[in-house]
Amino acid sequence: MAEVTLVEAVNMALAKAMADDAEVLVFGEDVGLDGGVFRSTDGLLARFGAARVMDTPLAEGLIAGVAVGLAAQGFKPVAEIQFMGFIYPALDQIVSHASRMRNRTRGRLTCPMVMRAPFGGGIRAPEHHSESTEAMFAHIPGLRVVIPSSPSHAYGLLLASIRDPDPVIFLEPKRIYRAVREEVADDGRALPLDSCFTLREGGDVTLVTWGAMTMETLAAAETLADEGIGAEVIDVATLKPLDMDQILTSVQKTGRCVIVHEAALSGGWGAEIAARLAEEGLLSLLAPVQRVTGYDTVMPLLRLEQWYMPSEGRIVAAARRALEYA
Amino acid sequence: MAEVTLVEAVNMALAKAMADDAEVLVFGEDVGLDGGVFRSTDGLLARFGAARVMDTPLAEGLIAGVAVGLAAQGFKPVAEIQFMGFIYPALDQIVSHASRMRNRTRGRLTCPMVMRAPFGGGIRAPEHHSESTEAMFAHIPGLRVVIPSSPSHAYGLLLASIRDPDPVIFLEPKRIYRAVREEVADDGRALPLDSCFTLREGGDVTLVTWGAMTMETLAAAETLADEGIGAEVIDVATLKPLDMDQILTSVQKTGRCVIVHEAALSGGWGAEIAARLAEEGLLSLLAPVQRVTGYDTVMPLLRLEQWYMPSEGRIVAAARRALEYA
Amino acid sequence: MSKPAAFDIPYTRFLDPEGRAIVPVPAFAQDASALIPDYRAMVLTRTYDAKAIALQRTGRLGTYASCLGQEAVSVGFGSVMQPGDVLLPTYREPGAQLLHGVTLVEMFLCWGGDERGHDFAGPREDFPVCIPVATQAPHATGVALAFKLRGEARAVVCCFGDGATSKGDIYEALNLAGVWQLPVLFMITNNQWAISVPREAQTATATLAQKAFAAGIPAEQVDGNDLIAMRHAAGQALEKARAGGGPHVIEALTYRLGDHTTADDATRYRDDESVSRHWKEEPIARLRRYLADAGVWSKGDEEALIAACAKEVDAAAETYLATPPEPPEAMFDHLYATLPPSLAKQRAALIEEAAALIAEAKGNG
Amino acid sequence: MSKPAAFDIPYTRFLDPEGRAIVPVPAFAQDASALIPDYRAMVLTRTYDAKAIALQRTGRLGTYASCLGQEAVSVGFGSVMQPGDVLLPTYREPGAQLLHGVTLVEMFLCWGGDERGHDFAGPREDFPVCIPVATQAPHATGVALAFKLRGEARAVVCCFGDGATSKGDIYEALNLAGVWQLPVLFMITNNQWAISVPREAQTATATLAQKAFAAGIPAEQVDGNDLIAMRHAAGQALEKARAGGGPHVIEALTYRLGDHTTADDATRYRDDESVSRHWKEEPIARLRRYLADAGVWSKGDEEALIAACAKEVDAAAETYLATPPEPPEAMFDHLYATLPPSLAKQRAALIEEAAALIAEAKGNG
Ligand SMILES: Cc1ncc(C[n+]2csc(CCOP(=O)(O)OP(=O)(O)O)c2C)c(N)n1
Ligand SMILES: Cc1ncc(C[n+]2csc(CCOP(=O)(O)OP(=O)(O)O)c2C)c(N)n1
Ligand SMILES: [Mg+2]
Ligand SMILES: [Mg+2]
Repeated sequence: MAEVTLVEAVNMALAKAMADDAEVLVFGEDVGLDGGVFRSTDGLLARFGAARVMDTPLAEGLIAGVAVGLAAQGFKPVAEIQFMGFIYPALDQIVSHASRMRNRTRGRLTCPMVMRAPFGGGIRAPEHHSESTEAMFAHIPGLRVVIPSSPSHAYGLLLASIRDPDPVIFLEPKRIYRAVREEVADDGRALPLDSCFTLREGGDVTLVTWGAMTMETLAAAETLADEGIGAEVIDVATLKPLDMDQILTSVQKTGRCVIVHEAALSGGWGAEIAARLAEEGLLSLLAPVQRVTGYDTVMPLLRLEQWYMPSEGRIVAAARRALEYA
Repeated sequence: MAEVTLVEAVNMALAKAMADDAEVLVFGEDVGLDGGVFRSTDGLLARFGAARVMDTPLAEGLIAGVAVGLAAQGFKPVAEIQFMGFIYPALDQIVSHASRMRNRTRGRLTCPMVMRAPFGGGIRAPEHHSESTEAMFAHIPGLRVVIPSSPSHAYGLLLASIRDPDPVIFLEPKRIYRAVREEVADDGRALPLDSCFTLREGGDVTLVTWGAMTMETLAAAETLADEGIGAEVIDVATLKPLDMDQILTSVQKTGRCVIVHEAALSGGWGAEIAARLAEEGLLSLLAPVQRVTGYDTVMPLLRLEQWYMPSEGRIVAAARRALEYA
Repeated sequence: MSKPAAFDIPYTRFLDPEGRAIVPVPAFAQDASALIPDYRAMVLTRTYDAKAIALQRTGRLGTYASCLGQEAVSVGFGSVMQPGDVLLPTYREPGAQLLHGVTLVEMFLCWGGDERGHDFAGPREDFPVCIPVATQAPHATGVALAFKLRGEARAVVCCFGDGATSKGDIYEALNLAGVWQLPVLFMITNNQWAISVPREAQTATATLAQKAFAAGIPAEQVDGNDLIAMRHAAGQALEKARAGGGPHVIEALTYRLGDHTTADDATRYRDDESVSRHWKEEPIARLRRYLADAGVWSKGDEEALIAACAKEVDAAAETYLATPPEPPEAMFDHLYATLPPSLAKQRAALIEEAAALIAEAKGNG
Repeated sequence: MSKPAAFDIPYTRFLDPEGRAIVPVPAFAQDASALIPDYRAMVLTRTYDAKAIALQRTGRLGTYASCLGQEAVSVGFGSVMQPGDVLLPTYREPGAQLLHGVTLVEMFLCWGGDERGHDFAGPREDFPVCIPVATQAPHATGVALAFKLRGEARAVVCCFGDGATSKGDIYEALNLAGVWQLPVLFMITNNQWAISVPREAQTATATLAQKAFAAGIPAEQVDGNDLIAMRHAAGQALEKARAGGGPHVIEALTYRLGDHTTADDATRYRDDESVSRHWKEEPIARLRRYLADAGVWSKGDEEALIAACAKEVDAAAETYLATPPEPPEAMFDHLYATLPPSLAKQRAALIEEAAALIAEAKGNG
């Protein structure tokens, strides 16, 4: 079994899906010879040929629209958007067509496509290379929004996304593309979509997060453990459709919840989770819900970006605040 | 003083702003001779001429980008998107440029533009003509998102939006464009942005809403009053930046909150309001927050659309549920 | 100074507005009676169109976009499409949709606001009418890419209007079709108007066909009110595409004789005089005259056809009107292949609310 | 068959790769010494470029995109821009930015991740480098529209690359500029690569200049490694635009000699041999040879220039490196003209957190 990084696990899953199913196509900007600017498609062109691994012209709206057309024809397009900051030209196709084709035609034309994009900040990149606007997509009926937080999750969730008969926005936390290595068996086993993952158990406070922020959140849980506080860490993984049951069960146990994400606070996906707690978990809540997020401002350029991103310290402080309520 | 409809009030505000300030320009599809497909720009071409009222080619991304360019040059563009369902091609310009230009250049280039779009369903229109994805915009730092609910609000809020030195997404509830007439003085008086409006006072339950849903919500408040229940109705009006203070103050008084919007539940702007209640208003909440919204599915075509839209009955039922908690 | 590139745009017309052949007609048209099925399709289209407007005016259909005056474009390329080809229509192509197997009832259902109208029983791969202007063009390239990857001798017809040519989606799709040599016919119906915006205000170009030069695709202009020219040009383009010859652009010159939709009032922005002028060029009278002159069409044929079309359209309208709406919860039943558990709760709530409301309504009644 | 439209694309080059004039040079270049300021600007640009790469390699700058080999394009049109013109650059146009008044320090600050680098002290109306490819093109038409509405004799230069031409934004902006006759020069720098995607894979067209035909705009190709040709073509286009003659498209043919950015490794997708071949065409040696042959440039001049450029660039780098970052709360201070009350709370929280973290760091240290 190979020890792989998250981005290598993405590559493994792509190769596995392509080997298993001739209808799986990979395309986007620089996915061919270059192997993707992060190397997530490295080697696929050599292995599967130019008819299945295609460098497109530079046009994200087109990439999305071509995927819709191919999907309607029964292919399983896996389109790459080079950075999430460049996904907006594709939004019209995603909102107006990918997410609606099955419903619009009462199941006649479907859209089994995956749109992959690296997202999030913290890599000292230029402007527009640090976006995390997952909430915009998670608001759209008909989509799935999936975010892995580790190599094994990347492998299993991407396979599940490709096999899913409906459109999936698959956001890859690029800050941790190479942060850790993990043993991942290339066994074609998918992980469930529509389900959270409990990364760590604890009885005092529930920390809910996804993507790269699982790192800071797990670190915060560790720090809290040193203080004798048991933090349960839930990785939401599939933001849409949202599996609230696991979160509610945990909050029933702990009575306290801290939600962590990198995206701007207002209208981030943490809002939906907190709202559901206010609706369905209110009677369990012993303390106000806390959100530790990016601020409601533009992600700064690299000199200030560390101040924007939620830190372990902010998470720990929020958990402590939640525990102050008796 | 004229009795005007909401769409006439929009027209009045546009004319007033153009008369007061030569830098105000109006453009979009069919805004000239046709006066806009809803007549909101009726007469402006005749009065202000073709250099200030411009029919553009059919390209929403272009319309937004031209507005950014004009605004950087000190003009005050008021761009119309014919229906909110066609705003997505403009999203890249809104997210990547309009909302960031001031911050990016540390105040050197600014973006005092308004993008108007009719939104919402219930007018028996074809697909894509019934969108309410205001939450996508309200998540974006640097924007303002403003939604009037009456002729006088349309007049005052649109004037404020045009005069505001930053970009505003101004969404017009087209279902009530002609629903009521109201006396509106053409006195150039703007209403405050960043502020909610309390449409009706009451001590038992707070109903929070915006846009066309104020109609059903006020009707629900009336019905509740017949049962002896005092419902306070808050029209959020400016979704971003969000004035939570007024909502929190009301919920402190009532202990119960029902949020009503037409957009899909998950990740709708109601989520942000409910989340803030879970954070800042938890100790006042006597009952779970209730959201009465569109379902998490695509707005159906006209034969089923009435089942999608929140009805007065659903709002009343939610308020009653909130009141069941002692 | 050298010249690395040069281009031109040809224009084709066989019949003048009086229905006289001004140049020798192509082989398929030499026996004029071979054009009768197309003539019938044009008349059926116009009959359907009039019925749709009537239904809308009486509150029995939603907003409707008429194709009055444009029938030769749609029937022209529609009649040379093969069953294996795929159509991506706009809202003004019922002529082609009918020829490609969409039923009148399905079309009424669509405009009547019932999604089942998009579940075509016939052409299972055809796309439904695309509402966001120009967004179907990238889909067309995706479908064409599918054909190419599978090595199938099939072609795609992607329809759009003069207004749509201003939108970047069209250019991006043309460009891809050009560089990947995809089997698509990009069919521009230049009806001179995009709602109230005239053709000249959309673009400075002398033709819309030349948009193709930005993508390295051959292009031509055709008299879109001349059924023979339309069929000729579209037929050649589709044959070429199916044979691996790559994409093609046709600009059909026609005129929108009606309002933009039933929600529009065109008198606000154009004068009746220019509309009357264009009535003299309209395609159905032109072809009828040609057929009559050729001795293959009589007054009696015409009367019989009108009666038959009216009967067929009325029957379809009745079927549409007699089709009850789906139950409310249908809005959940095709969103995903399998309903996620969280949505199951919403679906149940909707059923409950609907039942309550229906009971209440019954109680009141 | 009539032909409603026909077009061609001219190509201009004065100097061959050896720096010999192959056709008579235009008036402005007849006294070769008049080209010396442009030559200096090209060398300064290359010196800055090399320094930026060095700073990035040593962790003192963020990701950087080199303009190596493209200096004649940027300096060519930059030297004919007037102060009142407005530049919308890509990340590969420091040559033009410098000539239009952006400082080296500002450029280092930008790539160093400091927004203050975009607050140009000189050209207050110029746009910052645009990162989302092609999205600056609609802005350019907006700025040009502002000039036209105000009746100002000013022009806009909108830069983009070969890859960008595939994006619909470019076409939409070209189309508007064409139909509204806006004073914009669309400056395509065709450096043959969009990251790893070669020019031929972007589009089937013989030239990129002909994209203009889709918008009814005149267009030409220019040898982008020939400073004289660049200046000539851009100068004429800008004069025409300022005089109300409308937009123009120039495709400058050049070559990206370096990696796409410091994050890229071009050996993965192109061979060294083709790069070496293009080194023989590069613009600085070409112009130097021309100046030397004309007797207006000596070895001593060259040595002095290199030393002067190094000094200027090093000093700017020092200033950049000595500029402390803004305080964290700066991220709130230019978001809106006035900070909304709800954000004031977030700003205060950030200041508090930063103070705590800094105190903690000091405590540990
Ligand atoms: C993206 C988008 N913007 C605006 C509209 C509203 N709209 C519907 S049809 C139309 C004009 C289309 O003109 P054209 O392409 O010439 O087609 P025609 O209606 O003449 O057949 C407009 C602006 C839309 N449907 N989609
Ligand atoms: C909309 C968008 N998509 C993708 C990218 C990532 N990207 C940056 S530069 C580039 C290639 C641009 O090629 P070209 O236009 O030829 O300019 P060049 O880099 O050669 O100067 C790409 C794909 C981007 N910045 N913006
Ligand atoms: Mg038209
Ligand atoms: Mg390039």
